Amino acid sequence: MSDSCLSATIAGITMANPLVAASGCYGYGFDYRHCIDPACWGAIVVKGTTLHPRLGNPPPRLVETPSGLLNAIGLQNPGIAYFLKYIRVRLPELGCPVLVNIAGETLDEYRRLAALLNGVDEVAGLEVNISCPNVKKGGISFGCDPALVYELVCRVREAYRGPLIVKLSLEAGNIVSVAEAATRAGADALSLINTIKGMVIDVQKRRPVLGNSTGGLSGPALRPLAVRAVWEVSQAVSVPVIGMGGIMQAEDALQFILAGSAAVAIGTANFVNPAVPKEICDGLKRYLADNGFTHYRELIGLARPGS
Amino acid sequence: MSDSCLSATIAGITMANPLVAASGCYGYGFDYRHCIDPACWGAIVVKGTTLHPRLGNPPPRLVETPSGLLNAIGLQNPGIAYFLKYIRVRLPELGCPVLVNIAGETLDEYRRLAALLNGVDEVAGLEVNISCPNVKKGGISFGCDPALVYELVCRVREAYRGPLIVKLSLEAGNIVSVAEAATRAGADALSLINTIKGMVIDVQKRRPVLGNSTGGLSGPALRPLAVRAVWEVSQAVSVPVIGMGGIMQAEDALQFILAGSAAVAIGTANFVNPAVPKEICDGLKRYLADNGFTHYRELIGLARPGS
Amino acid sequence: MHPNSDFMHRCELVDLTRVAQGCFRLKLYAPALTGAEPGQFVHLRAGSSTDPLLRRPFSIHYVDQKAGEIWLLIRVVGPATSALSRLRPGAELDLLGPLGNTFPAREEAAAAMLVAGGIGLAPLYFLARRRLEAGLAFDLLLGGAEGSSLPGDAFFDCAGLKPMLATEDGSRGFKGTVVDLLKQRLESGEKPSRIHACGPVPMLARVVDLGKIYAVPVHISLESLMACAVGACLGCVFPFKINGMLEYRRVCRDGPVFNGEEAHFNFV
Amino acid sequence: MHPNSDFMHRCELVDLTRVAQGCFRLKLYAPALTGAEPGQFVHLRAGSSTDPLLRRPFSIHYVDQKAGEIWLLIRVVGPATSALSRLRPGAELDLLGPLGNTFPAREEAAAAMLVAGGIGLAPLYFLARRRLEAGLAFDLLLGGAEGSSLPGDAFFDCAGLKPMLATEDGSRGFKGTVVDLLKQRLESGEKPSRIHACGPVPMLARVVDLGKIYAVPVHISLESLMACAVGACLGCVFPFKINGMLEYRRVCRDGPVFNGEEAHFNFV
Ligand SMILES: Cc1cc2nc3c(=O)[nH]c(=O)nc-3n(C[C@H](O)[C@H](O)[C@H](O)COP(=O)(O)OP(=O)(O)OC[C@H]3O[C@@H](n4cnc5c(N)ncnc54)[C@H](O)[C@@H]3O)c2cc1C
Ligand SMILES: Cc1cc2nc3c(=O)[nH]c(=O)nc-3n(C[C@H](O)[C@H](O)[C@H](O)COP(=O)(O)OP(=O)(O)OC[C@H]3O[C@@H](n4cnc5c(N)ncnc54)[C@H](O)[C@@H]3O)c2cc1C
Ligand SMILES: Cc1cc2nc3c(=O)[nH]c(=O)nc-3n(C[C@H](O)[C@H](O)[C@H](O)COP(=O)(O)O)c2cc1C
Ligand SMILES: Cc1cc2nc3c(=O)[nH]c(=O)nc-3n(C[C@H](O)[C@H](O)[C@H](O)COP(=O)(O)O)c2cc1C
Ligand code: FES
Ligand code: FES
Repeated sequence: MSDSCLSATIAGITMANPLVAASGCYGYGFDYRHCIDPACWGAIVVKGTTLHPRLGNPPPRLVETPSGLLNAIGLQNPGIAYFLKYIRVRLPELGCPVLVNIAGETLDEYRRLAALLNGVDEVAGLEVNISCPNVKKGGISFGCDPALVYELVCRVREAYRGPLIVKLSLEAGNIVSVAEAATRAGADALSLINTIKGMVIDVQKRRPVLGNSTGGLSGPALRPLAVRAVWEVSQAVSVPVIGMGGIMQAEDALQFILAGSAAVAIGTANFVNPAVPKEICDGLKRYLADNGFTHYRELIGLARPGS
Repeated sequence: MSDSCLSATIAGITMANPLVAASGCYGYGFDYRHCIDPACWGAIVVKGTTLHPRLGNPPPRLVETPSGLLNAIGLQNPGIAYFLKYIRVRLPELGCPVLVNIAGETLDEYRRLAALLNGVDEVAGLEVNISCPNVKKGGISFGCDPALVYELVCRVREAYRGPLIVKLSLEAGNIVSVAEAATRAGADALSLINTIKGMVIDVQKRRPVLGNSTGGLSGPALRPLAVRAVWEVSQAVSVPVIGMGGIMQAEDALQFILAGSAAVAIGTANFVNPAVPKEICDGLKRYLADNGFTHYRELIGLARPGS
Repeated sequence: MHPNSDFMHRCELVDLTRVAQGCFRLKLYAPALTGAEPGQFVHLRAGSSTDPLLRRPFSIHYVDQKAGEIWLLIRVVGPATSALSRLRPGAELDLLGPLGNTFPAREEAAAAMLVAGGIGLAPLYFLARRRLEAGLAFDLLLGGAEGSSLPGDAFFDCAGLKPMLATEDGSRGFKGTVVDLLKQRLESGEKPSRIHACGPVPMLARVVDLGKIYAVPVHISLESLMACAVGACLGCVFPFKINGMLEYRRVCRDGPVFNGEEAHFNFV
Repeated sequence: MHPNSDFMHRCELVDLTRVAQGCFRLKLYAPALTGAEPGQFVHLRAGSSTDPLLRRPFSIHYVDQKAGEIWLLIRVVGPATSALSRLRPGAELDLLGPLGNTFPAREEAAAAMLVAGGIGLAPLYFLARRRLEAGLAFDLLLGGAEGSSLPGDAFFDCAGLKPMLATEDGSRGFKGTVVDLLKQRLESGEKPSRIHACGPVPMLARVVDLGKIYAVPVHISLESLMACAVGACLGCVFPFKINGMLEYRRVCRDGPVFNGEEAHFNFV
């Protein structure tokens, strides 16, 4: 099948395929270049970026769990000023649209980040992280309250005219209400799910393994929860949903698409298999051909009752 | 080490050890008798019981996920009247305390179930399931609203004078508030976590695998989330916490105990290894001996800062 | 009663042989299990990782009492079966069993008909050999998509079995499905005492339909994803219609062999 | 650039030998990796299950350019290393590499001192053989809890290496830790050009302290749990103090070899 069967437009961003490199798992897009051409992605979302540089959490920052990974990076990043000065100019080398994932500690920080990125040509859009489980202030607390999410997204929307994606957490309990609030406030798309807060205890040392005590769970362990979240949210909102959580292979990506994802993001799987975007594209094409579809778009939400 | 190093008293129930067979995974306690003596448990919680008999959900009811299991049994059970008439009398054969897990569709159903079980000698206590993800009415919806939980537990408390355990879900988002509400209303102990709602899609059939579309995730995939929940809840309340979620071996049980569990429940692991209660008891004793402790009680919450 | 009691076993793999494309026969040294009857199964753990997490059920394919062995016949379809197919003799397997009920009524006037679809052969081979040993008449019908997916003649010859084969591509035996073959036999006036069937659910549904038409009782051995396999979790149920009422029965504990007439196939 | 490009390899396991208790040497046919230098590592996938999920980093233990092989030296500590130890020649391994930086400054007046704790031997053996081949002076110090946990004499002899051993139980060589041995050597007036150390973090901290006291530069090769191993996830960082400021550096990309003086051991 020709490549065009995977072309996608999400929140006004034209992408060669519906695969997105998930924030925090692909650096600024350059680290995997020796393994695979970054242009094979539909889009890349860079590491969570904050107003001021952040040192991040003390190590250990990672611990493996059954079919999952807990991370507590703590949004280590050099800050928006550094990004704009040094990283921005190199982004066009990547050969695909690049989105910036932003995280603030206050509503005003989110607004200022959005304003600083408004009109920046090299950046195709924003992903607003209201759901990072690894920062003390801001982060998760914003993401659980639909009223606060509405207010936050309104402010970002005023400050930023480009494509705006809001990234949701499943921890809210009421993910559908939060999704509706974000959409009402002007989000062009939603991405979900972020990692879920977890903990592993070192029984020999009798304390949590991670330097930050808790971390965010990603990887296949999470996948059934993420598919369910996409299923629920995509039926409640009319904007496109970018699904993610434990996608390792084409079959997993198909689950998300059939559940209602217009695009899928891939994080942890890159650590296991850097060729994953290419393999999934190939797998999607094969599935389309084998099952008589001409474009992946026809599959979106097809597992829903009545489709 | 002698067996007495594992003796426990939870909510006034005297148990030979802190291991509890989790509701829904051990039938009424009799099914595993050919593999292992039920008396090896500290206590057994029987299948969720409702006021009226329930047929349960259409098959398929199970699907395996990475390091996890999704189930959508839908509380199939013969109802409380059958339980009282036919099953109750056989419970003493099991040789350990037996608790009944109750689930209602309305506050009044919970109250009536509690009243019917009040004073029943063969039943050591109640576990109030306010968190089953597999029933349409009641179930999860109760478990997410602290005010409703308070009201529900008050009514059950009035109707039932024996040991009362309330079973929480992580889906609430605000599990700590729900835990506090249950405790204020008179719960003698809390058990957590129940399964979390998830979904798997059959990409060939292009519809959810489970007959009920969604199911509850259990097993090791869940464990880091459950340990974190125990960590948070046990620091917020003063009643004992029964931790569960993906415990497969002694080391996992230790994680829960060090995080703050006074007892641990084991569900899915029985399916993989029916000898699990015995192996975990042995492992706990070995750990106590190797590390110079005399009773497992000394370990409860020991991983917390300042312990 | 204690772990490693009646139902929990660690058995050594004695032999593993490929008998057809993607299909392997395993011989396990398991004297404690040689009392098993046709229809019963074991619940087997393939590896110690949590992925795959659950045990897997496999029919007991044969019991060699003299050698103290039980045999399994396994088709590779996913991670557990593929891990099993890569084992080497000497490996130790952790299994629970014997579990489930058995095919009923071994002695009857007319010949029984044993109808196997694909890997459904596993328990029916055992039943066939038992009937042979007991001198009871039967016919064994076996179907598959292609000839290569079914064991070769030697596999049956050395057991003294003469199955009637049906392949959809016509490469061996009758051209068509095993249900087509069964239908032909019934149409031609044969009147078996009963039919024992094992295979995919759609096949079983069609066999039960034929049984109704020709007034032959049908016993089916069902498959289902299992968690506990001992009746505790209610995860493996199949719908039945008993006196017009829908009822879910546990394949592991109430089955796996059921009265075909009562199975509520339309529901699935 | 495409998958299976510069950094992604599928290599055949040519040989697997047990060289000490719980310690195995693997030889992989991997001509594309024979340009690797001492200190570099590969990121290896052990199996296709999602448990264990992540790849595992292993130092390149030696490069045999003529045979087109790279060697690994692996101590069994958990699921991935135990799965690797059970492989058989002919197995195919999926690896990423060569990754990371290398031990610096191979040519100097005085002898370098290579200090290995346990499996820390893996990269220092490579460095030692390279120095031997280049005619550069060095001493190799190797410590372990017991003699049986260290490879036997033949392992070193056939490479022309003469390590000084230290065992805590005194069963082979010096009785004490390898740090005690190093201390004794420095106290006795030896003045190495520099120290290259690899082993557990507490050992490295003590070696760096000694280096400060005796004014010898120390290079340490650090370990850390890794996810990506290419610098993308920021998961493997170790704290450093640069000009009095705390800074987290990526072991995978900025290391694994670091200037010991800058490592902020007290922080951990
Ligand atoms: C009572 C009972 C007896 C059984 N006896 C046997 C036996 O004797 N020999 C044998 O090989 N199998 C037998 N099975 C089926 C066997 O349990 C499954 O094939 C096995 O669990 C698959 O495990 P897996 O991890 O390899 O594949 P999974 O990942 O569990 O399944 C892989 C894919 O194959 C599908 N699948 C599952 N089972 C089958 C099947 N039977 N045929 C085709 N597709 C399937 C699944 O839906 C899934 O899509 C029996 C099942 C039951 C309930
Ligand atoms: C750059 C680098 C190079 C390395 N080179 C080598 C090498 O050449 N040879 C080698 O054997 N290992 C090496 N390691 C360590 C190796 O990566 C781990 O031993 C391996 O990941 C363990 O995987 P596992 O699944 O077997 O055990 P895990 O389940 O990951 O770990 C099992 C237990 O052992 C602990 N553990 C982990 N690593 C070690 C260790 N090294 N020593 C003692 N306990 C440990 C863990 O904390 C855990 O408690 C290297 C690590 C890094 C970062
Ligand atoms: C190491 C790591 C770092 C992450 N950092 C961020 C981040 O900075 N911002 C963000 O929104 N999500 C972050 N995430 C979450 C991922 O973008 C993604 O939502 C999550 O990992 C689930 O997808 P996966 O299972 O494919 O990894 C991070 C995840 C990992 C594993
Ligand atoms: C098949 C199955 C049925 C269950 N039924 C119930 C139930 O009826 N009532 C209840 O409170 N919890 C039920 N649970 C949840 C378990 O009691 C337990 O909370 C959960 O499975 C997590 O523990 P585990 O990972 O050890 O299984 C069920 C779980 C499984 C797997
Ligand atoms: S598998 Fe648990 S009841 Fe049948
Ligand atoms: S392991 Fe990802 S940055 Fe080092």
